[in-house]
Amino acid sequence: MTLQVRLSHRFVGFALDVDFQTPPGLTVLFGPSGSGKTTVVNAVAGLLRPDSGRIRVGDWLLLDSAARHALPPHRRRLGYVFQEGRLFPHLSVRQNLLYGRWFAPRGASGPDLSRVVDLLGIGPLLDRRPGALSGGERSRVAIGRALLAAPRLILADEPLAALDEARKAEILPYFERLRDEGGVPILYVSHATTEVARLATTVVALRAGRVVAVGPPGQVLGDAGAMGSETASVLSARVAVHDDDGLTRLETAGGAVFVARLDALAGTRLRLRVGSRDVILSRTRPEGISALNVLQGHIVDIAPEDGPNVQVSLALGPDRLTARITRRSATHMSLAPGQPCHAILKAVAVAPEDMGLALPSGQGTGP
Amino acid sequence: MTLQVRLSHRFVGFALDVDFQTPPGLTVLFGPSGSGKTTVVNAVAGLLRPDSGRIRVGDWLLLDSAARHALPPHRRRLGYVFQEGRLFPHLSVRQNLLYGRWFAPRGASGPDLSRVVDLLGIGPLLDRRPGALSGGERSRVAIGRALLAAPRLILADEPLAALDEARKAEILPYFERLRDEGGVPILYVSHATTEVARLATTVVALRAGRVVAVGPPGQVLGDAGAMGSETASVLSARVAVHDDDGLTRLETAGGAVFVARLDALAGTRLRLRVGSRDVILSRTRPEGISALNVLQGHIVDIAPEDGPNVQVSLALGPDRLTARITRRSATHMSLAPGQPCHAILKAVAVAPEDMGLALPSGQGTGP
Amino acid sequence: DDVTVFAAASLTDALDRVAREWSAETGQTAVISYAGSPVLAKQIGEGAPADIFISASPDWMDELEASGDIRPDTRRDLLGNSLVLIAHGAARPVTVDKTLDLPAMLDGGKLSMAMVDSVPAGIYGKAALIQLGLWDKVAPMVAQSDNVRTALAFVARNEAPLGIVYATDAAAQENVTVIGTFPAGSHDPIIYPAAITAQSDSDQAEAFLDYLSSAPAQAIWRDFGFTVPE
Amino acid sequence: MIEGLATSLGPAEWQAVRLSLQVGLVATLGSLPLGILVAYALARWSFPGRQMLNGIVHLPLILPPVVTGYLLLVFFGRRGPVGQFLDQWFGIVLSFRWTGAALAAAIMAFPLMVRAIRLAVEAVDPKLEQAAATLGANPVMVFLTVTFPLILPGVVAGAILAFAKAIGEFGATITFVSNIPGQTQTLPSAIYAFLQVPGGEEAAARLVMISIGIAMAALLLSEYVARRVARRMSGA
Amino acid sequence: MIEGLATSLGPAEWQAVRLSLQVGLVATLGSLPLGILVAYALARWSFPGRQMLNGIVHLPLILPPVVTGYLLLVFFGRRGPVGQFLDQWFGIVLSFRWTGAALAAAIMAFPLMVRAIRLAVEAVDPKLEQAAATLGANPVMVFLTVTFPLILPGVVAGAILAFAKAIGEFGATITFVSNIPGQTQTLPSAIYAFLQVPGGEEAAARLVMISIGIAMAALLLSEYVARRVARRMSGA
Ligand SMILES: Nc1ncnc2c1ncn2[C@@H]1O[C@H](COP(=O)(O)OP(=O)(O)OP(=O)(O)O)[C@@H](O)[C@H]1O
Ligand SMILES: Nc1ncnc2c1ncn2[C@@H]1O[C@H](COP(=O)(O)OP(=O)(O)OP(=O)(O)O)[C@@H](O)[C@H]1O
Ligand code: MOO
Ligand SMILES: [Mg+2]
Ligand SMILES: [Mg+2]
Repeated sequence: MTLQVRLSHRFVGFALDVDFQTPPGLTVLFGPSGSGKTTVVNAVAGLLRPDSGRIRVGDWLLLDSAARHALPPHRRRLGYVFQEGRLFPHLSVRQNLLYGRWFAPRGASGPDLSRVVDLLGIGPLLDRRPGALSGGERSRVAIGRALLAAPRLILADEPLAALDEARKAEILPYFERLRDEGGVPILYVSHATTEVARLATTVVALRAGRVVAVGPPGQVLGDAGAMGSETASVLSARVAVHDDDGLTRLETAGGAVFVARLDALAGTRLRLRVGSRDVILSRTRPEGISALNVLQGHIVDIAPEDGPNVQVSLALGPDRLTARITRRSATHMSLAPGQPCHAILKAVAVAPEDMGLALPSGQGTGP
Repeated sequence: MTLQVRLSHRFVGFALDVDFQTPPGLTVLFGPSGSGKTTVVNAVAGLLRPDSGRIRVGDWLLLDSAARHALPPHRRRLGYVFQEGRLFPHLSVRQNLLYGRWFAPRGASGPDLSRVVDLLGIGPLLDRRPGALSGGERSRVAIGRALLAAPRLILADEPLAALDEARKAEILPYFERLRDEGGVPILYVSHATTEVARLATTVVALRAGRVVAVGPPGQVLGDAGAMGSETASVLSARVAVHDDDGLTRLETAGGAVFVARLDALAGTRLRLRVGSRDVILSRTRPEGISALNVLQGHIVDIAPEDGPNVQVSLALGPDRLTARITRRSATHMSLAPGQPCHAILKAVAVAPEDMGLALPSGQGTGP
Repeated sequence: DDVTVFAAASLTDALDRVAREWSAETGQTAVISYAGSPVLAKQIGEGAPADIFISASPDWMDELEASGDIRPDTRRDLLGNSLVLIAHGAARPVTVDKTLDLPAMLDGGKLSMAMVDSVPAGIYGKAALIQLGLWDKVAPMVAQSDNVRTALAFVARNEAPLGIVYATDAAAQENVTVIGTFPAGSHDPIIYPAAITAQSDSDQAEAFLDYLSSAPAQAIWRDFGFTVPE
Repeated sequence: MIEGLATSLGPAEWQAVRLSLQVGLVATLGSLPLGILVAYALARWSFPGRQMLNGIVHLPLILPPVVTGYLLLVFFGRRGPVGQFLDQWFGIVLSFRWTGAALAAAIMAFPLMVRAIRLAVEAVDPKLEQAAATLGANPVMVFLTVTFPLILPGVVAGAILAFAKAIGEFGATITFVSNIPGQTQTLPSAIYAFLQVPGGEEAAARLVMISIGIAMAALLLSEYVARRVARRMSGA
Repeated sequence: MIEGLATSLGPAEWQAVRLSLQVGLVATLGSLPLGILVAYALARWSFPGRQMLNGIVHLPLILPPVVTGYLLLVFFGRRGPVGQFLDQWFGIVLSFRWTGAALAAAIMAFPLMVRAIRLAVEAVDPKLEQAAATLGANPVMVFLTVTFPLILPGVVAGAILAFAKAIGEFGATITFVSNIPGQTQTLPSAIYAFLQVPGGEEAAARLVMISIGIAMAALLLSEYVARRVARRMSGA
């Protein structure tokens, strides 16, 4: 279901004016602190009545201020992970988790309690009250509470910010699966580019209350205007074979990429986030180095940045791979558009959190 | 001032038992969610009276349960950035920031309000009340409030978790400077390895209420037992020269490293965090590639990990550089201890957030 | 200086009028604190700055006399009153004697009285009903109030069809009719004793007390329905 | 001590004790739902007449109890407009009945109850109620599952305050329903009666001790409940 | 309306109005510091005798006002132990003075004040107080700069409740300090006096309207203050 959001709202000292439409899947709201992400999410949840606006999920109209229509929050069937947790202090963790269940329609299908509890590692906390949980424990319970509400729309406001990498790595695949099962649209706030690249069907980049870019992550993440120094590329890949020494070979348009063994059947389609600053370029095929992954393509663009770097875009079949290298190297190597070029990635530089299941359909298409 | 912490405390279902001593500077408490980090910080702040324990900052005894001595929190001269902000809702942002000032001794020297406000980008918020701030704005004000209290001990519990990369990059150098001015010991909770590597004088890794590793970041970050897949090395470097094309050449024991222009005088000593998975090894000096940084050393150790990777340690003079490469590559290249070897780093892979000022003294020495 | 008088609340309007007259004649002022007699008696026992006490029953004056808080030589029986049976609105008079069928007249309603064991008007009323042999039958139908005024109000508002109050109270209320007067012998005489307190140092106290029994004052008392002992 | 007292109480006094408990409980429990509603409305809703409602709720506190009792008599008495209505349509008679005593006590205690509950409502973070709404709870369910449990300590405090007041109420009660032993003679009326006769202090003191005993028991119970609720919420 | 009333009031009635205001203000403001202290102690400290203190604070609510009045008379009267002590050592005489009326009103209103403030204290998140302590504020400063501002709405509510009660208090006052015009005759005593007079209902009604007017003004003021405080805290 597409998500269509048009909002304008004025606080003293801050004006929000956004208008975007995103395809089914997971939409990431990305932007610096104070750019209006939470405000947008609150409007979608019905907790903020904007000065004017229109919000539609598929053909379900949540808000249309022109028609004086606004569905109250409790009729929106939400699973909202609040930025500050907002657990119910008088209920046990278990009761918090099951709260949304009580109000879900009889037939609504949601995940099992035990499955979510395992995923989040909160089994030992079930009979505790939220008052004395640690910061990360609280945010895990908040995620569980939203997921278990059997929602028709998931809103997640920086749900993983308080968690360590290992925990994040356990929870991210769950969101991927949710996205790919395709039933429930997800609006997800994040500052972390790894999360954006792995999860987003579409990225909406906000700055000072306005949308500065909308598009698939491959496009928005490569956009230095939206991303600053965090640019990255997203390559599509297919699982080819699992080798005996613990590596999995992926096929991409630029050649084979070896990564640590993946838990995915051969044939599965994936996407890889490759940070622009993690790519090394070579005019000739390099020999005798430890990096297993050498991709071949040709240069389509060399864009200067502020500072000493340039951003070199290679075409690998239909995909774009950008490399951020120093201007000095580009000069030394006499790089120019049209030239063939090799890109070197380390096998282990493509970390698990950078690899996500590709969308079953409409992958990465813009709005 | 050294920090000496011995604590044991029992909650229902959680037991804390830690004993560590760290040298002057910034001590990072590192560990997964629920491992007891906040509990330790609260005990140091005097907000939790542990079952038993002893806490000393330099020769200032904060707690000695055996001698029934416990300094009340307000006599500990703290600047505590709470994990959940805890701003005073009835005071304006400005009054929140200046709150600690009222109680600081007359002569106490702390930073200027205007300097901290600029650093944190909260100028437009000064006359607002905390109730309607965004998540990241709240955490910035909380940082400012602690810094402005002219504290003798700074406690910071994941102060940057709610902030975007750009903001973090602005605030991190401030903590570095505080650390290096050496006046105020800092106890800092973080899950982010980049923060740990840049900031820590000493890392205390916690797991389930126990200390699993203590030491300088170079050592603890390389310890897969403590770090999982996040291992890294820390190299000492010296600023050699600023070139015209915007690069700065650093000297390390393994050779020159080029990085984006640094705002530091020639001769300044620095440290570089290099993620183990960002290092490529080569038996011969590689030619014709875009990576400018090729360091030379020899292999001292090849340690297998769980999974398809091995961790190769190079000696570069007195420093250790670890590279995480696939077992397959190690076999192909017939790597063995004692061999000379090249390590390839990208200039731009050493991002600003990975470079920190080195400690003026006792750099990286363990407890 | 002023004379401070502690007086039973049921005297309020009549005594106010007497005090005004006195002021007009002498230029002196009497400050009067009205409350229930028991309260006033206890206050005087605790050293209240009263010069004169006028009680609604001899009991409380006896108490103060026993504890030495009044000057016995100044004690006198100031006023008398009578007890009447009242009904709401216009009603036919009856004779109050042994034959009176109160339960029938009440017809399921309440007989409104002051508290029959503690408030003077109630004590007198109960004694009279016992003496007439009417009490046992009517006792379960009695609604007791904490003062006569409230007992009167129940009849005035027709909450209760009948009530027993002082003649002075009944005279003041338009919505009630006196349908009978209790024979003087059916209860102890209703007497309001007055006396100067032991601690009084007002040189006007005696003058005011005397004025209360003077001819102009007696005229006013009678006006309000009190009787004045010779 | 209470036992020693008990043996020295006559049947009329026992009746007064029983009646006081009955009046206190009925007045408190009967007015609690309305008290919660009014407190919630005053704390959260803005509507025309809000200040008016607030004023009316406080009236019994401001007026001398006799006046309140008198007004009750005028409106709820057998001849009063409300009294007549209740009698004709529901067969409810308040005047000279213990139910009237309960009404008087409830009205006198109402401002105390409402204030306590209102303060508790104002202390509830609306963000928690919003969270419940996003999870599908309609306003009534939000109230029942979030607001009400969170204000429970305030509700208990309000109820206890009301109960104590109901046990002690005298002026309005006696003015409205007079003092009919066994029907409307509550503890305070009995105490008052003893204080009216010379030498009645001792008997009054006995009843005062009983009043205090009852109220203390209620207080201790309420503190216990409030503590349990608080302990739960702190997460232990 | 109030003006129309004013012109029809005699000097004695004006005196009663003035006295009631004076008594109400002094009773409220005078007992506020102790009320805050007791409320804070009951909410936050545990000490031996805590339940005892709690009980004593509630006593005036439980006892019929006359009883409280008698007890005051016995202890604070000119011949009572406390009264004698105050007289001899400080020259303070309470009995049959307006100061006594203020004391009676303060004591009768005390449980209401304490409950309101206590609920507010219990709603303050101790984590904010801890934060203030880490920033160097000693317990007194924590109270003054954090706790007190946060409980301000509760303090205002408590003070208003106490003021309303003080304006309406009758039983204990008339029992303790009698009903002396110009000295101890407050509005409720004056109303009582009028109700003793046949046909005095009209004059009583006039005074009732004045009581209501005063209390409403106080209520509106308190609502205004409470709203301002609440608005500030919501961050707008
Ligand atoms: N008052 C308490 N009662 C019971 N258990 C508690 C209490 N406070 C903390 N705990 C438990 O102690 C453990 C450690 O908590 P702590 O807050 O120190 O974790 P942390 O390392 O800071 O985690 P996070 O990164 O999630 O903030 C957690 O499992 C927590 O649930
Ligand atoms: N009720 C309000 N009144 C005034 N300003 C507000 C209000 N709510 C939010 N703002 C302001 O609007 C801006 C956007 O807030 P929002 O919470 O949407 O930011 P955000 O993008 O979620 O930031 P963060 O990443 O820090 O959580 C902020 O500057 C905030 O201070
Ligand atoms: O005059 Mo009384 O003492 O109220 O019956
Ligand atoms: Mg936000
Ligand atoms: Mg923590």
